[in-house]
Amino acid sequence: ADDTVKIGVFLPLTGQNAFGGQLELEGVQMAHKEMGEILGKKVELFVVDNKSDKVESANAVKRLIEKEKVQAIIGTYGSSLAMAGGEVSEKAGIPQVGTSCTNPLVTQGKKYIFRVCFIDPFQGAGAATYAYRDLGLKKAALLIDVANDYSVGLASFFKKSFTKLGGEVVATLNYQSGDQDFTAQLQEIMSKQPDVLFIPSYFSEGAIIMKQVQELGGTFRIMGGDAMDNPEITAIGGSAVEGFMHTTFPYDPSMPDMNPVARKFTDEWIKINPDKDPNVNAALGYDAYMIIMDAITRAGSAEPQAITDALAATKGFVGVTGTTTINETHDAEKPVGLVMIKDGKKTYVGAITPEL
Amino acid sequence: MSMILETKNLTMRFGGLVAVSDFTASVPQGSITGLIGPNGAGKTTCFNMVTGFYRPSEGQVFFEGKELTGMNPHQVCRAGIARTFQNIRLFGNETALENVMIGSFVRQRTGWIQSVLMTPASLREEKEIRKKSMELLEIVGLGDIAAEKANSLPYGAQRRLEIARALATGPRFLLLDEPAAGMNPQESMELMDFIRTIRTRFDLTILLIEHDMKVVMGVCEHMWVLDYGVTIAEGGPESIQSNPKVIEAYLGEEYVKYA
Amino acid sequence: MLKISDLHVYYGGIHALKGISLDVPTGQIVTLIGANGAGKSSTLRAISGLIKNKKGTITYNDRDITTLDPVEIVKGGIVMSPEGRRIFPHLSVTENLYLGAYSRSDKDGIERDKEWVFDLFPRMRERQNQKGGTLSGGEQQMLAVGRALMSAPDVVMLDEPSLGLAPLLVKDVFEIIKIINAQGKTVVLVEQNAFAALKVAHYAYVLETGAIVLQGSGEELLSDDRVIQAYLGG
Amino acid sequence: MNLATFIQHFLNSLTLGSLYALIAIGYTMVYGILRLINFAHSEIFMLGAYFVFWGITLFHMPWAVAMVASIIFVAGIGILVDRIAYRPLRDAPRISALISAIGVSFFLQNVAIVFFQAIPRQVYRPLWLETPMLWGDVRVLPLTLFVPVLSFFLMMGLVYIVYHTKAGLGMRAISKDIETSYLMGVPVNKVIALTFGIGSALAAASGIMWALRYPQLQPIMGTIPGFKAFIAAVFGGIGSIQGAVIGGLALGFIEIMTVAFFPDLAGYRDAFAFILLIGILLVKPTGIMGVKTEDKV
Amino acid sequence: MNRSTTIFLNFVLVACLGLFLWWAEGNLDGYKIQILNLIAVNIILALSLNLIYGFTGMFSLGHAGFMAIGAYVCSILIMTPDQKITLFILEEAYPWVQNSHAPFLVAVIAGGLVAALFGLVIGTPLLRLGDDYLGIATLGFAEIVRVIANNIPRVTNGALGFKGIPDHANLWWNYGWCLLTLYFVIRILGSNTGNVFKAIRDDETAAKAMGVDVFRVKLLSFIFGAFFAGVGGALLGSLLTTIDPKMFLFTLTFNVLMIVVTGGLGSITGSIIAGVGITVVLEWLRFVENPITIGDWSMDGIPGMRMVVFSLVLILVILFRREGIMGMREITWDGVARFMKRGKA
Ligand SMILES: Nc1ncnc2c1ncn2[C@@H]1O[C@H](COP(=O)(O)OP(=O)(O)OP(=O)(O)O)[C@@H](O)[C@H]1O
Ligand SMILES: Nc1ncnc2c1ncn2[C@@H]1O[C@H](COP(=O)(O)OP(=O)(O)OP(=O)(O)O)[C@@H](O)[C@H]1O
Ligand SMILES: CC(C)C[C@H](N)C(=O)O
Ligand SMILES: [Mg+2]
Ligand SMILES: [Mg+2]
Repeated sequence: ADDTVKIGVFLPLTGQNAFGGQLELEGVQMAHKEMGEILGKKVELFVVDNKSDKVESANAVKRLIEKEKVQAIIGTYGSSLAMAGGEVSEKAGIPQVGTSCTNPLVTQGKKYIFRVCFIDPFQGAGAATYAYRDLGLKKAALLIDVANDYSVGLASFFKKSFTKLGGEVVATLNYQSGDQDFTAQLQEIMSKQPDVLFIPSYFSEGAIIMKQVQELGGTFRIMGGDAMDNPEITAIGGSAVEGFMHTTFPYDPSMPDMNPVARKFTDEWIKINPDKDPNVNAALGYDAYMIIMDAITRAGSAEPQAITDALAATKGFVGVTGTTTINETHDAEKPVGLVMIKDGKKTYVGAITPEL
Repeated sequence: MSMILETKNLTMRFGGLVAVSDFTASVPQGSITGLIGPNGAGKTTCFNMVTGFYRPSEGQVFFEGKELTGMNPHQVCRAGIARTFQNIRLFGNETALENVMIGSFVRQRTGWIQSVLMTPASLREEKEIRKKSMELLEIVGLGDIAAEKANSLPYGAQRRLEIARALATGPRFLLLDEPAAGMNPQESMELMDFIRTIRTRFDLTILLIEHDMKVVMGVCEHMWVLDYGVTIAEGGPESIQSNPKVIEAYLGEEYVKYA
Repeated sequence: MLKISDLHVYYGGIHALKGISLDVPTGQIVTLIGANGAGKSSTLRAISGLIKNKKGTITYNDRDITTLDPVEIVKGGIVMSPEGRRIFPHLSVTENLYLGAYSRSDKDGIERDKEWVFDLFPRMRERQNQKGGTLSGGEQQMLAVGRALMSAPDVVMLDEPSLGLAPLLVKDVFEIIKIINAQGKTVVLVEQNAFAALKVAHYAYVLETGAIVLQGSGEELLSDDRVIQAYLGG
Repeated sequence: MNLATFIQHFLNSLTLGSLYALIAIGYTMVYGILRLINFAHSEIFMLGAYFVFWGITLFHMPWAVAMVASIIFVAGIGILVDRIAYRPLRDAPRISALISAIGVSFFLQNVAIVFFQAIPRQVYRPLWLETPMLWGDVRVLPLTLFVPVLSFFLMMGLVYIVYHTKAGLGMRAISKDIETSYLMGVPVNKVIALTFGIGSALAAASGIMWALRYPQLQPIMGTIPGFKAFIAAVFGGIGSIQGAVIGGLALGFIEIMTVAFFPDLAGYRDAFAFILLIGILLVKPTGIMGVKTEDKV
Repeated sequence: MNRSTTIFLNFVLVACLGLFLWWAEGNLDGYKIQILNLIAVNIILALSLNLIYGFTGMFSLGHAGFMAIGAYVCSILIMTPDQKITLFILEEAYPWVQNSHAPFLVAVIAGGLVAALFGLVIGTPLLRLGDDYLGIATLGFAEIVRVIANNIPRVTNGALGFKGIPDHANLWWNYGWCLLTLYFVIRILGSNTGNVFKAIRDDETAAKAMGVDVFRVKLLSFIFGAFFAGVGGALLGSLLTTIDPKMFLFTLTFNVLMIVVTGGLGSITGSIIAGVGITVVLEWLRFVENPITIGDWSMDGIPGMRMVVFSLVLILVILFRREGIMGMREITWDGVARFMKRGKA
């Protein structure tokens, strides 16, 4: 109807998850600069901060839908925030595309909620598969943030797959978001002599955990999930993160065989942000925006329902984070990428096919 | 004459300090009795033991023949003893009227459930309390400032309000801790009349602590003298005034001249 | 000499002092008497700089001190011992005294004055290491006066020093006031015990609801009918 | 658990505990004097750590110089915060100053988000602090010893200031009766400013130490350590410096030892700390070292 | 002004509110309705904390705990057993969690009652503690609740929390509860029991001397507050349709405290004004994070600016109205009438 297409973005720009939200926003904004018009109309972006808080998330999405009258929504980093906002979009019938909210509950039973990331059971299985099959690690230990839905979920999926494959989980220890001292847990873990420690942590805690493992003289391998993907990892972790591996979405600036979209994204990013590495969070933000544009193009309309239907039918969309197909549960089917820190640098190892 | 209050060997220790030792006294029904002694002699401490604010280290308190020792302050009040404080302690943010109404709470029959449900019984009772409290305010001469906040009242008014509030608890025995402190002689005179009036009007027994000898000697029929926690004398005003121990410890040689 | 002219004090909406003027000549004892709430304490608090919301002028030795901070006032030689003693209960007697000398930095002078206070109140010397809070009411009053003297003031303002004291101590307090004055300090005395105050005072003012209603020498007022009526108990 | 492991746990507890103690001392100083829970303390803590980072990266200061500069600068910020947000509320109800403190805390944290961005930053650690020494089976970072030793000296220094200097006498007087302190000629605002200066310098020092131990900077990094240290201060008896140290150490030991001895219950460790805190308060209602300020009737 | 006029005016006011809600439901967009709903919930929370702290003088920071309890109890009861099967993906719910089901009204009341029960259980030992120590101990309680919620996945679904909670909490329910809370608080505080609450706030010792069983009365007030905090939590859960333990961090309590203090400790109307004001201002301030375009020059929105501005506003309000917007005063019909008369004269 209007001469603009309105896209809403809700992300944690302040609060605990701000570091991820800010990166994703940059990706979205970059995509917007690149493709500011669709179907001959200008695309208008409305960004609201959800403060890493559930109540704020719901408000933010309500505001986007009711006040700004957006036709589609991007967001958000962090599954619990996505769920709070998702309920609102669902009821209003506005499509929402999640960026890096990987918990299965986010899209469960929802008509209007999608995401450009894979889900934790898949990623957990990926990590377990790689650890057990490719690296031959038989004994795993887990250090879980019990106060973080993502951490709890991913840990349990990893555990399931790992034991199914024949591995043994020798220790499961907990902590609470915000903890900074893990020495006691780590000592206990060390006493169980695992081959690998899986840390489904957010980056801020994960980096510290690895530092402490190093200080305590732990020699086992450490693996993590997508939340550990952060451009600052080597700067912050230093020698402690050497050899660390984590699953992630199939994009990393160190990728040897990038698809053209990723290549372009990387080059463009480096031009705009000389002092900040391109990163997967921004890539997801970028893809979320672009996948909506793609849906609008295919639908030939920017009506929410039309976008929704087109999104659900997305097949083989080529984005920065690989080729995406939206499956019947509205999750992105894409390979699990694996990154390793080698010689103080993030190195993309390749994609894994999890044994489910 | 029957005794309304009796104490037996009341003793209070704070760490090594014996604030009151072996205080054995009795207060006759209907009397106005004084408790005097130098600063730090343990007078207020005695009040605190009788009213349940301190649990005596030793000894017992009997009120109308029933033992009160070890009861909590609110139980003591319920039993029929009310008090005022040396440093005025009003409910400063509440109006004078509310202060007095709070005093009536201890005798109130309807509870919060009835208030919330607005049952007729509770509405009636609250109305009565309000009326009774107004009357009390008028008796102490504060009728026209019933709606003022307590902490905005002048000092003398606060003293009287504190007494009105104590009366609202329906006591038979009233303890006053330095009611004349901070009053000038003129105000003290009025206070003496006031104390006598309420005694008859409410059928009270009164025990008071006071350093103003004009007041004590003028109003008390009997008195006890403490020094360093020890009872050094007891008797009527004349005998106390001429008691050498009291003069030495408390009144001073010159007292006679000044008085 | 301390001179106050047309002093007004406000507490929120309350107009507590309604234009007070008074003089305190050097070397004298001047007393303010009056009923509760007349504004005696407010006058002292205004002089000592505690009350900011005031109008009028206060001069000391021809210097305008109306808007000075309490600290400056103390340094300028005027100190007040507040109503209700306000001893620091967790500090020892000596520490309380040193606190009184906070504005000074002459170590020797401070020690000398401490000895002087101990001479005035031998009781304090006995109890110099005891915590202020454990002193009896009378001892606390001595400490309060002694503490005020530690700032080496020229003018000492005492707010109801005899409040709540046993008769024997009341007498002592007034003796000490005379001694201090004899040693050269100017004294401003606020008292409920009008009789004793007028006896020691050179000059006296009577306050009623924030205004001065009467003034004169101590003896004059002692025999004034109105004073006898209102403040000496007929 | 073998001896080596226990010693390792012990050292870790000691380090964590001293960090808490260091933060707690700052809380307790301000509280002791103004009865104000200075919520902004956590943010001052964060700024202290960040300024070292900016000092090194932006101004190319040597590490030690950056540390000192940060501490001094942050002390100034603390004084400024007091001047603007607390001093006008000196004679207001206590809760007003508390809300103002919460406001300041929000403000500083979000200003940090605006200017520093939320992305985590690295912390420079001199090599000698992080090269582990081996004592038999026990690995000891010089850092783990450095922190407790420094905390100890800072505490001693503070005790000296509070109990043996004139300013300390002023502080103790103000804490009991601000008005009479004025009357005694104590320059109340100066003494309080000094307190905030010292308190903030301590916060900065602890922020820097914390960042050395848990090397990462984020605008929200102060919230949880600050919260826990405050609990520690209460635990020890708020207002008492020795109490803060005891409380901080106790919390450090509880956090690590509960996990060490009951690894399965690690998820409950904050709950343990609180249960113990509540337990202590029920026995000693003003904390371990707290003085009873019973009001005499 | 006499009693019947006041009652009449109150009825008019409630009727107006009803009309407004009816109008709002049909005419306002969902975002504004969401804010209206939050206002109601915030007022309930503020009133309940004000009852405990502002009127009875107990510095309690346990609100987030009571809210969590209310929210979990209510949510468990209103979600259907089928929903719960799909929700508990990590560990299956206990049968009693799985199978309990109740209508919304019952569920909210149950949430309030369980919170009140916890109020009783923790109030009994804790209420003898003095101000700041009570604050910390209750804060500790709230944190313990949260930690436990994280660790009992068979009841709470752990950190994953609940989603898809039925959204019964519409304007009518929220404002209904809000009015009920208001009625209760006004009645209690207007009665002599309320006078006694305030007496305890002003001087506990003196209250004891007046024969008040201080401990019991404090406990009573604390339980009332806990009940309504539980109700507020229950409504919030149903309003957002999702809850998890992280939501109930101590910062939630501070948000409520902020409303109560800026409104005025010990002022009912203050809590209402601040409940409306703070909720609205926080949302309204979002504009400061919007991109700015002045002519050709444009700038991206700066994340964090909203909270910077908000905190400045908060500090300024408190600096200039140190006792909160209303202090301890109330807006009453008499006051309004006086004001109108003055306006005319
Ligand atoms: N709670 C307490 N803890 C420690 N000591 C106390 C306590 N209460 C009173 N005392 C001490 O007990 C002694 C008696 O005090 P009390 O208040 O009874 O004196 P008093 O006779 O009322 O004196 P005054 O006339 O000055 O009021 C004093 O030495 C006082 O310091
Ligand atoms: N902080 C205050 N806030 C409001 N009103 C005050 C305050 N302090 C004093 N007042 C009022 O100012 C008036 C004068 O009080 P002031 O304390 O100066 O009297 P006073 O003559 O010293 O009386 P007293 O003999 O009781 O000590 C009184 O009406 C009092 O209620
Ligand atoms: C963005 C990620 C770090 C968060 C995680 N994937 C989640 O769902 O919460
Ligand atoms: Mg006494
Ligand atoms: Mg006075």
